[in-house]
Amino acid sequence: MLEHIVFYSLSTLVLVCAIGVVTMRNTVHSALCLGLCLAGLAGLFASLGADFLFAAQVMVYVSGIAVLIIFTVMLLGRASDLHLRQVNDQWMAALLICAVSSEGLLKIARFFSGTLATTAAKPATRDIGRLFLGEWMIPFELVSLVLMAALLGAIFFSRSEASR
Amino acid sequence: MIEHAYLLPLIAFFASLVMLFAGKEDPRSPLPWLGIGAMTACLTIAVSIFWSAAFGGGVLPYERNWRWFSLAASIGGKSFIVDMSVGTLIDGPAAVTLVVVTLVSLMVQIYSVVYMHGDTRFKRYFAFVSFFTAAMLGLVVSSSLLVTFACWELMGLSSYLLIGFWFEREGPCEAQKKAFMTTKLGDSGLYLALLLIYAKVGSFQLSQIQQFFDNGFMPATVATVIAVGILVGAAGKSAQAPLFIWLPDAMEGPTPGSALIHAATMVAAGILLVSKTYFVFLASPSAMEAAGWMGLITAFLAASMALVSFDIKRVLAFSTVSQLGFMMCALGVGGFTSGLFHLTTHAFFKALLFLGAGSVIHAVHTNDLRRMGGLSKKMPLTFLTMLIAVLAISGVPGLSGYYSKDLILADVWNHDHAMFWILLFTALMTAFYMFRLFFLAFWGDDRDHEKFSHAHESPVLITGPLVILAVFSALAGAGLDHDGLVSKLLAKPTISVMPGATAAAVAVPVDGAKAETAGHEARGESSGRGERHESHLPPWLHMTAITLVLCSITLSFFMYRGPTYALADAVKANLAPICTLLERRWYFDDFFYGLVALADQAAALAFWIDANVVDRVFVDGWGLLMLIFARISDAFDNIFVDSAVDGVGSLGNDLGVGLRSLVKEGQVQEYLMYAAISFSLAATLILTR
Amino acid sequence: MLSLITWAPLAGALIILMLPKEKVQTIQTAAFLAAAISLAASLAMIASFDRGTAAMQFVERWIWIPSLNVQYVLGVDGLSSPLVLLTAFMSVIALVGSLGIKERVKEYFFWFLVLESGMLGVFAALDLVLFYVFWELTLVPMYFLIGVWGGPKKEFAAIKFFLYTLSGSVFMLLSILAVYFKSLPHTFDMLELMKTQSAWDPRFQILVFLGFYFGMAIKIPAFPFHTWLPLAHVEAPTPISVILAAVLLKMGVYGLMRIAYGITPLGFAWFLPALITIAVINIVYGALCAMAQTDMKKMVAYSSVNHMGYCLLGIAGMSATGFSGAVLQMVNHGIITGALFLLVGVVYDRAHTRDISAFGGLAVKLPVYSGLMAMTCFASLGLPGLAGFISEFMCFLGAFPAWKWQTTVSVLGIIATAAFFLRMLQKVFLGAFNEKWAGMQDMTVRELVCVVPLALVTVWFGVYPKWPLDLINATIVHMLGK
Amino acid sequence: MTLAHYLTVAALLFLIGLFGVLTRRNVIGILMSIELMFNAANVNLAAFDRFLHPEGVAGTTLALLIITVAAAEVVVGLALLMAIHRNLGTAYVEDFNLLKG
Repeated sequence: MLEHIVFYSLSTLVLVCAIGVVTMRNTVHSALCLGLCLAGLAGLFASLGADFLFAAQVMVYVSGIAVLIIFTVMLLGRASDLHLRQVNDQWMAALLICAVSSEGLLKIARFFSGTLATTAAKPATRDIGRLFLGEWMIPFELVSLVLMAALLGAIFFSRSEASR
Repeated sequence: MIEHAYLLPLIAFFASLVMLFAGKEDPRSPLPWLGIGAMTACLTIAVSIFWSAAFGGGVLPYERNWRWFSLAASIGGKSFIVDMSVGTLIDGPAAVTLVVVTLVSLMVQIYSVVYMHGDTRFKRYFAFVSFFTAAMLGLVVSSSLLVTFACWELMGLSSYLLIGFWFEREGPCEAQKKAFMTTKLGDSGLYLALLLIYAKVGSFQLSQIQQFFDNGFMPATVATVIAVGILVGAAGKSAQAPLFIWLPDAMEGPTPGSALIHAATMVAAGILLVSKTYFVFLASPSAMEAAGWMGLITAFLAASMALVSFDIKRVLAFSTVSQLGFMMCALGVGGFTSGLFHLTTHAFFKALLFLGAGSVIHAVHTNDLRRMGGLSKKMPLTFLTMLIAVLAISGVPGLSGYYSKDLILADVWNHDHAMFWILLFTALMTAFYMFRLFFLAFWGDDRDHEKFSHAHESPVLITGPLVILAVFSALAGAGLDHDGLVSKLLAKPTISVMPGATAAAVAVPVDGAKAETAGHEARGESSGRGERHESHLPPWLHMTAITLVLCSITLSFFMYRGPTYALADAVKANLAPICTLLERRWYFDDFFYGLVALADQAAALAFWIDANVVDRVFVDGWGLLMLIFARISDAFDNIFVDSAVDGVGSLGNDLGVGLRSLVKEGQVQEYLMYAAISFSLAATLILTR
Repeated sequence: MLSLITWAPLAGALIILMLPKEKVQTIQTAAFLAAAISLAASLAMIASFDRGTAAMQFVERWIWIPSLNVQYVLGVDGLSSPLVLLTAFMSVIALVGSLGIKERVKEYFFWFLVLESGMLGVFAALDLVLFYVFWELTLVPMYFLIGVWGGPKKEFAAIKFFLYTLSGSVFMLLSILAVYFKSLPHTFDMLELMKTQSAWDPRFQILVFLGFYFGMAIKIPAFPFHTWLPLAHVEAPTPISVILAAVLLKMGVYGLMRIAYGITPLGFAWFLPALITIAVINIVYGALCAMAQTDMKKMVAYSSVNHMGYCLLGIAGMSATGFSGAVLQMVNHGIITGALFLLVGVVYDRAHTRDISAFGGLAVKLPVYSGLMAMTCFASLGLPGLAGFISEFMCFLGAFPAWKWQTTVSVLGIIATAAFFLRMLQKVFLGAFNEKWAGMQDMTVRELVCVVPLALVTVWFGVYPKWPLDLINATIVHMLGK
Repeated sequence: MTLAHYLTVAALLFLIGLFGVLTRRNVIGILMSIELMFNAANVNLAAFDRFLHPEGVAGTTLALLIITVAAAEVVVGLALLMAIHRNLGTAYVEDFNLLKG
């Protein structure tokens, strides 16, 4: 019962916040919504028993990315933007696309409507560590390379024109 | 020396390279003497080859080959590698021709040192002449038809370069193009003949091809096709009807170059080629007949055109064409020896004629016979040498032309009487127009005083070659005719084994004359090479011919001795239509210009089709949907906007219009939208199945 | 060895990507080094090439995608080794020609080297997937090279080239998949497929052949798929025209010989009557179209159509002479037409027009240029002693026994070729000097460095074709000896 | 709780993200929407791991990789946005038409 309450409340939070992200006029608001939504997702991960993922989500997304975005929004934000429409004129078409796609996606979801968890959730951190330093060594290293490249790229692009 | 015959073209070629690339372009460059030195060396070699062939113990034909490259070939589903050879094959005709070519080339080069003096492209001229000589020597000595063809084309190139030597003027440019294209047209026949020979024989070596023919492996029809191909090629290069149109125009080049290329040597290459591949013709009587008639018609047409021309070089050009016709005719009727003999003597006296004409032009600075006259007083040496040449070409007894022409007439008489009479008439015309030229230039009064007063005898470097050539023109005939030398060196090739095809050809029911020819052939065959050629005119005919030639000269004297030309004018006025016909060169030029215009139209049509049909249908056909869509949107626009949008706008516009109505250019989100649409459709289709 | 040849340019491209774009000289040097390594390696490869055997040499084989049995197989034989060398050689020449490019230098050389890698890979690949990847790899750089550095209608030309060739390769891909699923065990290995093809029935082979043919014919370009060529040539910058003519067109003929003939011989044999017709049309029609041109570059482009017709003619004869003639013709056409495009580029750089009638009498003012141009034109129209003749003649020799009438008609093409080249020479170089161009300079050292090697090779192959032919012969004899 | 529940949430989240990507005029909005889509995928992965392959951790690990890549993407994207904003003075996509030929 508790499980249901947790799941539904978190899901509602996530979806409502997500809708907020894409519809809010004020970009600051939608960034805040994003933060909330990501936090809700972290909760969902926890309810799925993915403890390490939960931690990563909180640290990287909620406290990292969301904050970064909020900062950027505030950096770029102009007061004059607030009254501007934030949605372009193809929203109806987009809605249609989403409706059509939902048909397919939800069909898959329905396919698994009888699937229940068979075992209890167990801590996975140790296994993840093994995986990363063993079989998945190369992807792990590659991702670190990607992060490094992103770091350099970000520095490169965000330097001001004068300092180049 | 004969084993080093390959040196001949190589020496000339390297001399040409050095002259082309070494040193600066300078009107006083000493480099031409290098070419002259090289040519002297070639002449020495050629004479030693000739000497050993004529008087020494040299065994002819002499063949020596080297591997050139290897070629993959397939026969009957099996593939293998065959070798292509390059080498020398020296037979009697080659030995004689080598001397002729090197000698004339040497004379021309010495002569040109003065003639071309001061030209801005002095050095280059000599490089071209040497290059030409190299190609010609290569053609003569080559043992392989492929190399022969290569040299053949290279001669075409050097002819192109020399005709257009003064390319700043429009005339030479047109002429050089015309020459190259006309000979190229002929060459395509030769090209096909080569293909056919290789397809049948599998080799380009002349000796192997000859063996193939000798063994009777070649069907007569194929031999005929090959022979016709070779004839077409020879017609192009040797200016035979109807491809002779280029030669008169080729006179736009420097006169000594014309003497060498368009009179003495290159144009003889066609005749030489026919003689090199004479076994093909022997295997195909109909091709022989065709060659004979082609030569005859050419000789007649060209001689007739020479009657009315007033350009000294054009007259000589027409006479060249005509004389080449004589040779071709001789070869066609089976007179191998006489044809090649005439080729030799003709080279000397025609080179002399051209160089003499050059000397005149050098003195008076015009080509127009009407503005010359009386030059004998100013230029005695030129006058005398020209007289020898004119007598020689007219066939006056004692001089070289007499001997060779006499042999030709005899061979033709033995073949067909009708042909003989036409040819005799042509010979009379030859004597007439040559003396017409001679009298107009040297006799009578000076018609253009200014030109006349400036005229002077040319320096020794010009007259020297004239005198030397005059000696040869006078004596070469008698010298070669002496002691059966000509029959020994220029013996008609024989067919060693009488195969079915040739036997049938000879055994065709014949009239008396033909039977006689066949008899000659049979005798030649029984005793092999070196048998003296036994054809003579009946004595009465011989005397008649000589008398008629003298009459013709006399007629010419009375018409053109000056100072007034009443008789000539009267003749011209009475025969106006014929004169026009001759002046328009029997409308052959117009015919070919029509062909060229036709080709141009074909080209324009082809391109139109390419741009408007092929491009439209095939390029755009695959994207037909896009096109239709573009059209629809275009029409849509038209309904609302205006109907004046160009209906036949290019596809580019249509495509652009179509695309532009779909998206605002450069909008990422619109692109994304299309991606999403396709994604969602795909996802739905796949997942909800 | 082959990997080095193939990947060296790509490595160079990546290095260039990392260089700052202001350092033009460094970028050019890097590009040269990469292309030079490739050329040196291919020269070394040719030096140690065994001319006596028809087997694949320098084979490198690794598993690439195990689940689909896709392999990374490179190897050359007498059919591909001359083309590899040609590609490496012409790339260096075109790079010299590219020194004149002034804008977006970095991107230019990057795309150029990517293109070179792709071209080399096409000739070296022995696995159909690998082949296809390289084949497509050439498309994208070409699109950008034409579309960015091209002439006035560059975008349209680039799009047309890209879409057209792409649509052809789609059919090729279908055929590749078809043979993959037909073969047992499923394989993309060309050598394996050549061994197993004999078991396939003719109708299947014909269908597959048509797929291949469609892809290749557009590249060759064979009538009626040739119309992209003049446009692309005219709009492309000079060095790219050189590469396009010298190498890209060869990919089509090479594919036809290696893949279409090797894997679907029955389909090929079935198609021969059509092929000979197409060859004749290419030759005669191409020459006629060239005759109608007033733009020099377009004229040379149509002459390419004509010359590729000779290749097709040689192939259609189904004889060893014709096949080796076609290979040699590819090499010679690459060299000669490459030189022609470079030379047209020279005059375009100075006059900014390529209209034939805009000039006149240039031979007075520019003797070196005129001499080289005349020589190249004569080589192109098949003058003996220069490279074009031997290969053209071999193609004719190969086709003649099988197709007498068609070959005879094709000889007309030779005459037309001579006609338009001579006309161009006359109008541009001969006649009275056009004073408008009084300030025109003769060729610079850089331009001479581009053209003179090509001219020398032209003479070499024309006088003594033993060297290239020995390279080709063994393989061709084996190919047709079956 | 069945797998279907989680999948449904993920699907809706994904669609909302997609909608945002297609409609937001502001680049930051688009970036955020992309984040939503990434997270939808992560939920799926974690859920599959839990319900279908409880013995392994591959799904979770993959989700971790996605988080990393997403972080990198956001960082570069924002940096780019800053650069563009500095040059063009706008953060609205319809004003960027560098793709226009």
